[in-house]
Amino acid sequence: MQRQTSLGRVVRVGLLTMVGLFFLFPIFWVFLMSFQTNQEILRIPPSLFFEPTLHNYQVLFSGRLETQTGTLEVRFMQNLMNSVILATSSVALSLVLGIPAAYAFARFKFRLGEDIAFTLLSFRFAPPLLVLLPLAIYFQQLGLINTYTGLIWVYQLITLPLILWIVRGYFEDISEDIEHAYRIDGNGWFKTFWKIAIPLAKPGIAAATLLSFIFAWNNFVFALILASADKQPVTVGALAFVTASGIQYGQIAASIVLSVTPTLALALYAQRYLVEGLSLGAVKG
Amino acid sequence: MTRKIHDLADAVVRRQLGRRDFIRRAGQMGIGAGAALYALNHAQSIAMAQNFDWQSHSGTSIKLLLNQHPYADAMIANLETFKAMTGIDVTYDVFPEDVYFDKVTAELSSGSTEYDVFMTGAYQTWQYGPAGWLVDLNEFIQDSAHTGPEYDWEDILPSLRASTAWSGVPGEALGGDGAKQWAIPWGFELNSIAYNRRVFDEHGLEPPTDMAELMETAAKITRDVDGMYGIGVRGSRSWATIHPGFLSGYSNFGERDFTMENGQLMAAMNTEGSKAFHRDWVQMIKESGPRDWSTYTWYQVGTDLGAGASGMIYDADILGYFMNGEGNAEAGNLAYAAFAPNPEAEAPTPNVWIWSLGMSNFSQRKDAGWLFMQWASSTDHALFGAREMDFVNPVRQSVWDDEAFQNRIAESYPGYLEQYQASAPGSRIYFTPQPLFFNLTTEWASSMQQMVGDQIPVDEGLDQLAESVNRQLRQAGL
Amino acid sequence: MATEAMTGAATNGAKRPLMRKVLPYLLSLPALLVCIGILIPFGTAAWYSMQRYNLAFPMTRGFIWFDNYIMLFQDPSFWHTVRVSLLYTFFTVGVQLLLGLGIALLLQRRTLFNNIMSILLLLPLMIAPAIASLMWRLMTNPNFGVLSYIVGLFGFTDFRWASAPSTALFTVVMIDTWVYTPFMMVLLLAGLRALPRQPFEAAELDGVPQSFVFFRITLPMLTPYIITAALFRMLESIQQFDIIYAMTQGGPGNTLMVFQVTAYLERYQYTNVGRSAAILMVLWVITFILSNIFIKQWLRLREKARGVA
Amino acid sequence: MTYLSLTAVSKRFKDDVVLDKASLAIDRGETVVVFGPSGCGKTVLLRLIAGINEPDEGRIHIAGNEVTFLEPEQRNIGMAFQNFALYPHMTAFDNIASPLKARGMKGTEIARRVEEVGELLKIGHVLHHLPKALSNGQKQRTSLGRALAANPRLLLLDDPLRNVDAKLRYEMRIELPRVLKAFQTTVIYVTQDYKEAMALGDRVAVLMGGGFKQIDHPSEIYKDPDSLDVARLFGDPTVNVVDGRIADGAVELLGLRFPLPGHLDPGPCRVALRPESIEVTLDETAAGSMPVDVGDEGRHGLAVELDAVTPLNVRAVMLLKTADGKELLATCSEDEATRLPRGHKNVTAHIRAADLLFFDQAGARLRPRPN
Repeated sequence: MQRQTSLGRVVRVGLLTMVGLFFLFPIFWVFLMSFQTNQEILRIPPSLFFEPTLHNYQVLFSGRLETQTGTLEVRFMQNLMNSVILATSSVALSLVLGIPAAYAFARFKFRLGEDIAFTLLSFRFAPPLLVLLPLAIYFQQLGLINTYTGLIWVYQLITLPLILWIVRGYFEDISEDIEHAYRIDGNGWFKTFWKIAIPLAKPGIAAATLLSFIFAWNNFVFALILASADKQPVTVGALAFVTASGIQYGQIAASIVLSVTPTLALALYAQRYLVEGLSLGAVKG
Repeated sequence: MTRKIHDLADAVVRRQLGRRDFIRRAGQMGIGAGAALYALNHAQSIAMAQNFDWQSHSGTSIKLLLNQHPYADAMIANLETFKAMTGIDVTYDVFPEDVYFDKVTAELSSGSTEYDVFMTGAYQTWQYGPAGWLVDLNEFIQDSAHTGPEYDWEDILPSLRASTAWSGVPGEALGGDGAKQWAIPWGFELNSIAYNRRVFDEHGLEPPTDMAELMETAAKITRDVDGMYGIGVRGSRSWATIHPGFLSGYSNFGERDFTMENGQLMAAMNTEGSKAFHRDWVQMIKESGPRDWSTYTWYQVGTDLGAGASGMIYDADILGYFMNGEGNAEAGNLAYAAFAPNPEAEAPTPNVWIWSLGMSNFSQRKDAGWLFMQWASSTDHALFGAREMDFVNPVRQSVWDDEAFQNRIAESYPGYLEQYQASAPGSRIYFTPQPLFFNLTTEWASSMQQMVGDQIPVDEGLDQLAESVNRQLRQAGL
Repeated sequence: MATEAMTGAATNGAKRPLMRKVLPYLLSLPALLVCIGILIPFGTAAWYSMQRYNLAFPMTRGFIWFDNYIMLFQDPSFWHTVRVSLLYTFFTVGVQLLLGLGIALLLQRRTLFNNIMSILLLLPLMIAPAIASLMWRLMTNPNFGVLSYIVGLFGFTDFRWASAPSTALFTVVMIDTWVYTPFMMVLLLAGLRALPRQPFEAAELDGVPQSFVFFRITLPMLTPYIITAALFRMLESIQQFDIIYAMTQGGPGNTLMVFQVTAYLERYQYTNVGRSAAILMVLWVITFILSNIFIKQWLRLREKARGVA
Repeated sequence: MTYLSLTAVSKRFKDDVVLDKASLAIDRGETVVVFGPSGCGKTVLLRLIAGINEPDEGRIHIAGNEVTFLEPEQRNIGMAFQNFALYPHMTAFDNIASPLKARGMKGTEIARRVEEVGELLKIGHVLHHLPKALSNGQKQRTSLGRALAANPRLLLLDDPLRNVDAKLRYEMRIELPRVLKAFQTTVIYVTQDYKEAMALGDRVAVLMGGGFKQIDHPSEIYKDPDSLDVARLFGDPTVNVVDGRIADGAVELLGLRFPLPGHLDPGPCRVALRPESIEVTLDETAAGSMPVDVGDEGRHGLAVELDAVTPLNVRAVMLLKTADGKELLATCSEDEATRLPRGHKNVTAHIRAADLLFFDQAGARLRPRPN
């Protein structure tokens, strides 16, 4: 679109380099740290040169951290598994609940429709702590405390509004006539939804899935308050490297690297949908 | 051979033989560690069961909520012994310290029946007790149906027993009349100086003996030693900033947090003596404390000492103990000194932090839970932890007197024992017990941050603090 | 599934099938029901906010109408909290909007490099702020911190980041920006790429200056995206907890005592449930009002866009 | 033999009344073109028939069964959309096969049928392409193929030629009747192009102001419109309308008097004359403003000024101005046009009296009653 002059090119490359440095240097540094011992990390001044070690990763995978104060049991892999379970199930449930609702809001004008949509979005307004106060007590009574089910339910606060909002926008961008044509061909409503609306909304669904997955993955406080140690995600688990004999920065770095991997894989997989999928129904081209 | 191993195990039970030696000798006899431990457990069970029915809740299952801490590690390492002895199954959840107390509060305040026994600090019981979340353990300790004759409650250091008992009346002394035993002391830390002897030797420094020397030495280190600052103390916006070195030194000058006036608690942070101490403290941090002091919790304080970024710390003694181990750049270079900042004081007055065991009032297996607490705070387990794990500082006099323990400490941590012995007599909780503890000490820390950050002069800041504290006390009806 | 029921119900063409009226409700109800469950605790919390309710003082619990609120409104530290929260929100959303827009413009063309870059730039978002903050604390440590070292090379040898009152807000806003700008960027990039091409081609043919194109064509057409992105960021920013709590716990002093940090301390450390609930209710009201404004704007713009199309 | 009937169908969107008690009856096998200005509700009408929308009032029957509220998939109809509405994620083949699959046809039979339709519509070579790889014309044919493939009992075509270029439109205008005949189906065809309406419709239904103004054969509608509005819709250039007055068995307009073929009530009226009913001759003698009467063969001469001549395909359009400033359009063949003088010239316009159409002041047709 823009014509590229050579000066413009230089400016562009310069700006992109600065952006890349700001956003990626800390990650690069953490990546390096994950191959260093704590002693190398805690050098004055910090240095780029070190003897790489896989020790930090070994600790995470083996689940045993030898410190001078004894052997610590590291439940990182279990935490990672919990994160996967919680984020995946929450997003899956949000998709099952959110896509039909998003479709309803996008396609049908019905009484209270906008109000329901707004209510659902407004769950995003509720400060999580506000809900957590009494929720713990209700969960206790309902037997949902310390269960994946309970957590997945609460995670809907994070994932559902986002999915609803993005997917609704995307549905609105799809020509209704395409669905009408399919029904006139002789297909029922549900088949049309399944074979036409959903496949066409795939980019939107993919983008919403990725973003809500990230936000679910990063949640910290819900599991901490509502679940026992065996259900904690990596966000809580990584704090276990703050030990009596010091913070194990190397292992924290390694756990960051490991915990980013699934999300990054998902992002790369959904790469081509990510940007196209967020058109939000705001502009009709 | 079976005969032999049992004799050997009995020797352990009679405390004639250390556990480690037992395993070694069992190994020489060709017996695997697993089988040997089993024999040992068996022997211990028989020994303890002779005087007390440890099996009374066999088949029950209890759950513990633990902070990630060497004490918990030591207990977990020995847990099979308890299981074998009682037939009680024990599961546990370990949470990192950063979030541990929030988790405990969340569990208790929702009335959760999940956990029966949990680790707690003494300060926390000032909230948990009045809230009705804790069981008064006197009813168990004093009842021979629940507590075996070997338990020896009196063996636990008196100041610690007192510090974990409170009547619930704000301002009333800990351990006084009508006090409820909200928790059992388990392990504790007192505050003294740990320093980098290598650096001190290189620069001809001596450990300070009063506040002026402390400030001077710290300033000298900051000035003379490249890449090192003088004194590590905590500074985060939290009660934890107040209770270690700061309150220990503060109390050494006879200053108090509150006074009782006409039956009402009144803030005492704005006396002239308090203002003078605060001025020194703030100046010391500005001159020779960590530059990002206001984010410092115990682990930054410790990390800096271990990594050679700070010359000394005035904090929990076991922090210096842990930092002297391998994995730290300055391992083996650390030394310890008891510290009384007031030149006129006779002895140090370290405020203490007590890791304790509490029982949830919502527990549905309280009797079994008590069996566990009894075992976990028993002399047997304490000896095991002190000799072979990092279960220091022990709360029992008999353990401090144990030669194996003394030798071990003297060997690997020279000076530590002396530091302890000099500090111990004056050590207790110097806070006035009241349920707004966290609220008001956090505000205290926040106020100090403002002083260090030059947002407010020390005197004015303390006057404001006292005013705000008094207002909150009145609002809460205290 | 539902199809069978529907076709069955509608074989008589003379009757208006009930299913058609009911379907949208059927579709949106499950989502609503799942969320309603959350509404109940919300109501309870509102109820708590009208009680004197400190867990450590079980005897004094009682209903006090709006006294908690009145006490808050009379407390200067509460107004400080409001101010800091709004400032934080303003700075984070503002900076991230500008930065996100700038990056989106840089990456606007659909090249492989730009696509890969946009994914890589998402990386900060993938690290949980709670853990990322641990790393930021290390990196801004004056002794071992690589960032302290780097700014030291530029002459800022005594830069104290989050630990000094004067730079604390800057530091947490910077970290928030590092974490969440990618979110802004990806939404705006999506918007930019979805814009119709004709106006731009026409403008280029006419030789209209680029600044004019940007302010008169790009920006107005991008507004719905900007509103959506700003809305989601605003919601999170005003409720910020993880980064600030992990970096400074609200300090130094009271510098960063935003809503959720204050409420968290009140609830989990001071056990003052009533006051904590009242603080959060005020936060909720502010969030609700702000979101309403955003959403009204968004709906209006959308209607306009649809009307034209 | 009515196949599709709409009885007093009304539809409004909020306050906007789109259809107001519209009725229509279509015979089996007939092609009816629904024609009207844009926004008149043509598309809504189709959507009601297809079952995409439901009417607020009125009934719709197909083959004697009421379908007013039946779901679209139960109506066995085919529809081609103005914007084609192809399934973007399916190939042209799958698009066309879609209605066949929905009807449970077997795979081999589907393939045969789709090939057949593809051949007929000349898109056999692109059947394996996705819609985005098709040209506009191919998309249009695919969309038509999809609508026709299952031999629906009723075929709805929503302005299918609107979005294709002019050349294609002409091609299709010729080809469509052949295709439709091949399927022998009942067709409703919506368009806003009167030529398409004239070319394709067995009958044309004129939809205006929420209802059908006239339903008739194309030539009848052109020659014998029921209202001035209908008359105005058909013809390019559009019809001339002048004020007239009826008195004594004759009508006066433009200063001329034409005897009426039958009886009409006296009074003011409006008169429509088609451009092709005006013939222009070079007649220097008639210079001046006096009307000339050129005998009694029903043509009246009028002295006018020729303001402009614009060629339009094989014809030319002339702009004439009468003495009192009234503008008239007339057409003639291109050959004749070349003989006309350039620039402002005085000529004679001859009006064919038999072609005059009379309307009352409100625009309703006045038909002279036999005396």
